[in-house]
Amino acid sequence: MSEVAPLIVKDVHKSFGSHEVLKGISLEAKKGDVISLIGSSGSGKSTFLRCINLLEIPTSGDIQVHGENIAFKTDKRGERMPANMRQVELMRARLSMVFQGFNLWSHMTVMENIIEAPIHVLGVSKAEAIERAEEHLNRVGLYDRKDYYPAHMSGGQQQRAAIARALAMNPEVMLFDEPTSALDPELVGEVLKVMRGLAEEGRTMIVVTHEMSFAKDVSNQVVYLHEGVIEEQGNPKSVFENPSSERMKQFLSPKY
Amino acid sequence: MSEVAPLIVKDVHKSFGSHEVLKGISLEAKKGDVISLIGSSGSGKSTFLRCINLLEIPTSGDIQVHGENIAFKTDKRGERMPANMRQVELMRARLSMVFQGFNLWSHMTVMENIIEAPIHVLGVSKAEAIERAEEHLNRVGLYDRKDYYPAHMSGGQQQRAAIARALAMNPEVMLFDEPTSALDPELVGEVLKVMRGLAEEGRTMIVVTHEMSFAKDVSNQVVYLHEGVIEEQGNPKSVFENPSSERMKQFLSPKY
Amino acid sequence: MFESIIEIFGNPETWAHYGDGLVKTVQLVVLSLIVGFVLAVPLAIMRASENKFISGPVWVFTYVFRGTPLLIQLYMIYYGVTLIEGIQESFWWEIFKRAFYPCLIAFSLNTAAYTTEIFRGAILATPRGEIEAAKAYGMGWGKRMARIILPSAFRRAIPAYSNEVIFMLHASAIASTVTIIDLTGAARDIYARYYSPFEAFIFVALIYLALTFCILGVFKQLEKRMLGHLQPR
Amino acid sequence: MFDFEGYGPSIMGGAVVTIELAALSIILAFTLGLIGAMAKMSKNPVPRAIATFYTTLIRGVPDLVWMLLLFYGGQIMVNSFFNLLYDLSDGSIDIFFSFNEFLSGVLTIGFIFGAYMTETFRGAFLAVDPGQIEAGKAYGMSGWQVFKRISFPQMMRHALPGIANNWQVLLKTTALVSIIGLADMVRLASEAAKTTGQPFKFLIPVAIVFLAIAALSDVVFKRLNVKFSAGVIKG
Amino acid sequence: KDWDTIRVGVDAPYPPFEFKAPDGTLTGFEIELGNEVCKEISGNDCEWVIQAWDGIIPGLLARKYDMIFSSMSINEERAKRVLFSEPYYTTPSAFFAPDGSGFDPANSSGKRIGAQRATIQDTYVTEFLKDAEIVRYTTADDMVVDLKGGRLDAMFVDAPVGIEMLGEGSGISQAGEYVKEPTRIFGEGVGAAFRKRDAELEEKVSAALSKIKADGRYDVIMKKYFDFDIKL
Ligand SMILES: Nc1ncnc2c1ncn2[C@@H]1O[C@H](COP(=O)(O)OP(=O)(O)OP(=O)(O)O)[C@@H](O)[C@H]1O
Ligand SMILES: Nc1ncnc2c1ncn2[C@@H]1O[C@H](COP(=O)(O)OP(=O)(O)OP(=O)(O)O)[C@@H](O)[C@H]1O
Ligand SMILES: [Mg+2]
Ligand SMILES: [Mg+2]
Repeated sequence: MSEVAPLIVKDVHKSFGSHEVLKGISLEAKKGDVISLIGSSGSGKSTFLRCINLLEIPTSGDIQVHGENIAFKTDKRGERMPANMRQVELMRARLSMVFQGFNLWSHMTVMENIIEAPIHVLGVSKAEAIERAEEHLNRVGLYDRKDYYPAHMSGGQQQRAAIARALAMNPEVMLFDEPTSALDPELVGEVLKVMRGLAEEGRTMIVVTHEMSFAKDVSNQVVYLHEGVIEEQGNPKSVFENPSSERMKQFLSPKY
Repeated sequence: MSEVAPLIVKDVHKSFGSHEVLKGISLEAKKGDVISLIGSSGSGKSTFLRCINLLEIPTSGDIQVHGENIAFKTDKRGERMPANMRQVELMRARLSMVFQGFNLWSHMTVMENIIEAPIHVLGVSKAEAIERAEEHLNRVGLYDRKDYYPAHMSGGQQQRAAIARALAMNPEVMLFDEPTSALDPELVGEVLKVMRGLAEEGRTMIVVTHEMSFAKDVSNQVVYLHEGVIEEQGNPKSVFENPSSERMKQFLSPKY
Repeated sequence: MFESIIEIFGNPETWAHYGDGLVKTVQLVVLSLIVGFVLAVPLAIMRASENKFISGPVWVFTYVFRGTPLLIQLYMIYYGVTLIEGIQESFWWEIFKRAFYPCLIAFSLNTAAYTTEIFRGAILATPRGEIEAAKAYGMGWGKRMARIILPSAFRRAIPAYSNEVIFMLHASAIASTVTIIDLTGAARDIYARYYSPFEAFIFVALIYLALTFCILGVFKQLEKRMLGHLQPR
Repeated sequence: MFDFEGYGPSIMGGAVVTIELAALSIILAFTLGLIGAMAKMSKNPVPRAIATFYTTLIRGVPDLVWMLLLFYGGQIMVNSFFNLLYDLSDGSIDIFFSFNEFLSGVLTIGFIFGAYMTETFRGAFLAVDPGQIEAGKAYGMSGWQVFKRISFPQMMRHALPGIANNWQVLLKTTALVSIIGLADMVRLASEAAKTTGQPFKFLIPVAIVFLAIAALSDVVFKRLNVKFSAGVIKG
Repeated sequence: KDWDTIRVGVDAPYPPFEFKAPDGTLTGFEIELGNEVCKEISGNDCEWVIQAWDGIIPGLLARKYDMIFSSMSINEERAKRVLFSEPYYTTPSAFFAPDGSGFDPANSSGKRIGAQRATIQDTYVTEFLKDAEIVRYTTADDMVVDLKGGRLDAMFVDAPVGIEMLGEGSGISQAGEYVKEPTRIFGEGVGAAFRKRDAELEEKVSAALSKIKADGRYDVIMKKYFDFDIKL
C-alpha cells in the first residue's frame, strides 16, 4: 500500500451563487478502484465529477492527482482560480472524462477524435497515436467505424468511441458522467459491456450512474450523494443490502 | 327515408403514381349517421377522407353531396380534375373537416379563426358570425379563450377550437381525421366529450379514429379499411363482437 | 475644432440644409419602400409559384437586381432615361429631368427585388396544414392568398423586412451622387463649404443613427403587436 | 470587340482593382470580425462595450457616409497629429502618412464589414455546442488549442452562410469607392459612359462582371460548405 | 527639406487643364505645366494625386499632397486657409446653354443651372442667381453630361473648360458675356496652393513659374491647348 493514490479529493465545497451544491466531499480512489457515484437528480453528482477535473472550480477543498496538489489562487474579483493553468491542463490529461452526451468532436472522424489529444496535448507522434488508437478501437469493437463521423453512428457507438478517446490518453483515472443515460435501452448494454471489461482490466474509474446493476456488480465502492453530502459509502454489497441511512433506503425503494 | 343522403361516395379509387391506395370504396352517410373509419396505419383512411372533400382528387369514382354530383374533367396532361372549382369550393364549405394537427390559422385568434370562413366563404355578416361563433365556443367550452392565439393554448383546447371552427360552417357532414391522436392522453378526453355531444345532437359525422371505445360507443356504423378495401362494415356491436373477416380479428386482437 | 463647430452650426443655413436633406432622404426612402412593397407582393406570389414559366422571369429580375451594385442600377436609369427617344419632348420629361424620379425608380426596383425574396421565403414557410384547412373550408386560390397565406407570411417577414428598411435607408445615401441633396448630399455640401469633414459627416452619421434607431423601435413595436401569435406566453 | 472605344483595357484594370479591393477587404473584415466576436463574448466588460459600440455604430450609419468620413477625415486625423508634432518641433519632426485611395478603400470597407462579421462570428461561436469545448478542456487542451482545434473549425461551419452573404454584399459595396475617387471598375466605366454618352455600353458589361463574380462565389461557397460540414448529417 | 518628389493634387477631368486619355494617362495644360515646374525644382515629374474638387483643400491640409495645381482661383476665402503662389493664368467664367434655348443669365428665374460644388462659380450663382434652381456637381463631367442630356438649362463654368468639354457641334454654346466680376469672388487669376507653413515650397514654385514663363516653355504648352492667351 505504499503506492500513491491516483486521486484524492479533500473536503470539496462548491456553491453557485448562494446555492451550496457540494457541502464538503472527500474521496480517495486507489489504483484499480471502481467507484460508483449514485444519488437522486440534483444531488450534485455531476458537479462533483466536474470539480474533480476542474471544469468547475471548487469553492474550497483540495484535489490531489498522484500525490500532486492542485494549487489555487484568488483572483482580483475574489474568485478562486487555479494558480497555474498549465498544471491544470496536465492534470486533466491524466483524468480522462467520458461525458453523458459523448461530446465527440463533430468535425472529426472517430480516428481523428481519438488521436487529437494524444498528439496535441501529450505530444505523441501521429504514427504512434494511430497505432494505439487502433488498439483501443478494437478494444471497444469499433475498428471498422474508424473513418466515420460521429453524426453517422448510433449513440452506443458514439459512447464507445468516446471511451476509446478517453483510453487513448492512458489516464490514471477515468471519469464517467452517466455514460449510458443518453442511450436507448437497447444500446446501454454494449457500453456497459465495454466498461465492465475496463474494470476487470484494473482501470481506476469513477462512474456517476443510475444503473444500479452496474454499481452493484462492477464497482468495489459505492458512494451515495444526497444534497451535496455523502450519506452512505462502502462496498456495494453492504450499501445495497444493508443501507444504514434512511435516505438511501428511500432512494433504493422505488426501484427494488 | 325520402330524405336525400348528405353524402354518397361511389367506387372511389385513388393511386399515387403506380401505388393504388384506394381500391374502390363506396359509402353512404345518412342524416345523423356517425361513421367510424378504422384500420391500420397506411390502410388509406386519411386518403379516403381527403378524397371526400377533394383535397385529393380520386382517380375514379364519384362524390355526391346532398344529391349533387361533383363534375370532373380531364386536363391537358391527362389528369382528372374537378370541372368546376367553384362547385368544389361550395361543396367543401358543406363538409367541414377537423384535422389531426388542428391546422388552426396561427395568425388569427380563436374568434377570428371561427368567423373567417363563414364571413368570407358563406358571406355571413360579421355580427352574425360572431354571435354564432360565441354559441359554438360555449358549446365546446372555450368561450373564455376566444381572444387567444392558437399557439397560446393546449392541444386539447386547439382541437376544440378547430371543432368550433368546423361547426361554424353549419356543415352537412363533419369529417374528422384522427382528431385526438396528436393529443396527450390527458387531453383526449375533453375532445372526445365534445364529439360525443355532437353525435348525440344528431350531426352527421365521419370519423377516422384509433379510439376503439369511441368507435364502439358513439358511432352507429363502423367501417374497417384494409389496404384500400373495405374489409368489414356494419354496426359497431356486430363488427367488434363478431368480426367476420380474419384481418379485422387480427386488427382487434392486440388491443383486446 | 470648437471654433469650426461654432462657425458651422452657428449658421442657421447649415441647419436648414440638413433639414432639407432629411426631408429628401425620408421622402426617397419611404416612397421607394412603398413602391417596392407594392411590386414585391405580386412578384413574390409569382416567384413562389411551382410553374417555372411564372417564377423564372421573377427569379431573373431578383437575381440581377440583388447581384449588382445599386450604384450601377442608379447610373443606368439616371443616364439611361435621357437616351429614350423623344422623352425630352414628352411631358414625362418634367418628371425625369430631375434626379429624384430616376433615383426613386432605381431604389424601388432594388428594394422590390430584395423584398420579393423575403416575401417568397415567408410564403413558402406557410404551414401546409393551414393552407389545407383553408381549402377544406371552401376558400378559392384568391381567398387563400388574401386571407391566410399573405397575412401570415407578412407577419413572418417582419424581422427580415426591418433589415431591408434599414438597408434601404443606408443605400439611399448614394442619391447624393446624382445631384440629389439628401442627408449625405447636404453633408457633402457643408463639408465642401467649410472644408471640415468631421463636423459635416459625424453630424450626418448621428442623424442616420437616430433614424436607424427609430426604425428599429417602430419594428420592435410592430413585432410585439403582430407576432404575438408566434411568441410563447 | 473588347476595345470599348479605347476604354476596354483600363476598365479591365479597374476590374482587377475591384477584385483586389474586395479580397483584401474581406480578409480585414474577417480578422476584425473574429476579434470583435471574441471581444463581444469576453467576460471583461471593457472590450465587450467597445465591440458593441463598434457594431452598433457601423450598422446604424450608411456605408457611404463612413467612407466619406474615414476617407476624407481619416487622413486629416492621422496627419493633424503629426502636424502638431511639426508645429511643436518647429518643423524638425516632419513625418507624414499617405493613404492612397486603394488602401483607404480597403481599410474603410474592411472596417465596415468587420462589424457585420462580428455579428456573424458571434452567432456562430454561440452555436457551437458547449460540450464540444468542454471535452477539449477535459482532455487537457489549453485555451488556444481549444480555440484553434475545436471552436474555430466548428464555428466556421455555422458562420459560412453568413460569411457568404457578407461577401456578396461587400462585393457590391466596393462600387461605392468609385464615389470617393478610387479608379475601380465602376468609376472607370461610368466615366467612360459619361464621356461617350453611352451608359449601357459600359455599365451593362460591368453589371455582368458583378453577376459573374457573384455566381462564381456561389459555387465556391457551396464547395466550402461541403468541406466545412464534414460530419454533419445531410438532410 | 528637399523636394525630390512633389505630390500634387488635381481634380480631373477638367479639360483642357487636366483630363484622362482613354488609356488612363493624365494629361492637359496644367499637367504639362505642373510637370515643368516640378522638374525645375526636383528634376522629376510631379506625382499627381487625383482628388474630387470638394475635397481638394482638406486633402492638401491633410497632406495627401503638397500642392494644389488645379485651376484654383485665388480669392480671399481660400487664402484664409492656404498659401497661394503667384497667379499663372487667368480665364473668365461663362454660362453655357443649348443653342436656341434663349437662355439669358440676367433672367434666369426658375431655370436649372449647374455649377461645380465649392468652386468660385458655385459661390457666384449662389449669391447672384437667387431665383434659379442651382444644381451642384462633384465633378465637371457629371455636369456636362446632365447639360447635354437636357437636365440643365445652363451651366456656369470656367470658360475654356466649357468650350473644351462641349466642343464643336454639341449644340451647346456660350450664353452671355464672360463673367469676371466681382474680384472678391473671381480673384485675380489661378495659383498653386500650399499649406501655410510650406512658404519655402511656394517660393520655389513661384520662381519656377516665372522662369518657365520667361524662357518660352509656357507659351509652347499653352499653344497646344488654347488659341488665345491666358498667360498672366
Ligand atoms: N452552472 C451552474 N449554475 C448554477 N447552478 C448549477 C450549475 N450546475 C449545476 N447547478 C445546480 O447544482 C445542483 C446539482 O446539479 P448536478 O448537475 O450536479 O446534479 P446531478 O446529481 O448530476 O443530477 P442529474 O442526475 O440530474 O444529472 C442542481 O441544483 C443544479 O441546478
Ligand atoms: N401524397 C401522397 N403521395 C404518395 N403516397 C401517399 C400520399 N399520401 C398517402 N400516400 C400513401 O398512401 C397510403 C395510405 O396513406 P394514408 O395516409 O391514407 O393512411 P392512413 O390509413 O391514414 O394511415 P395512418 O393511420 O398512419 O394515418 C400510404 O402508403 C401512404 O404512403
Ligand atoms: Mg448529472
Ligand atoms: Mg392518416
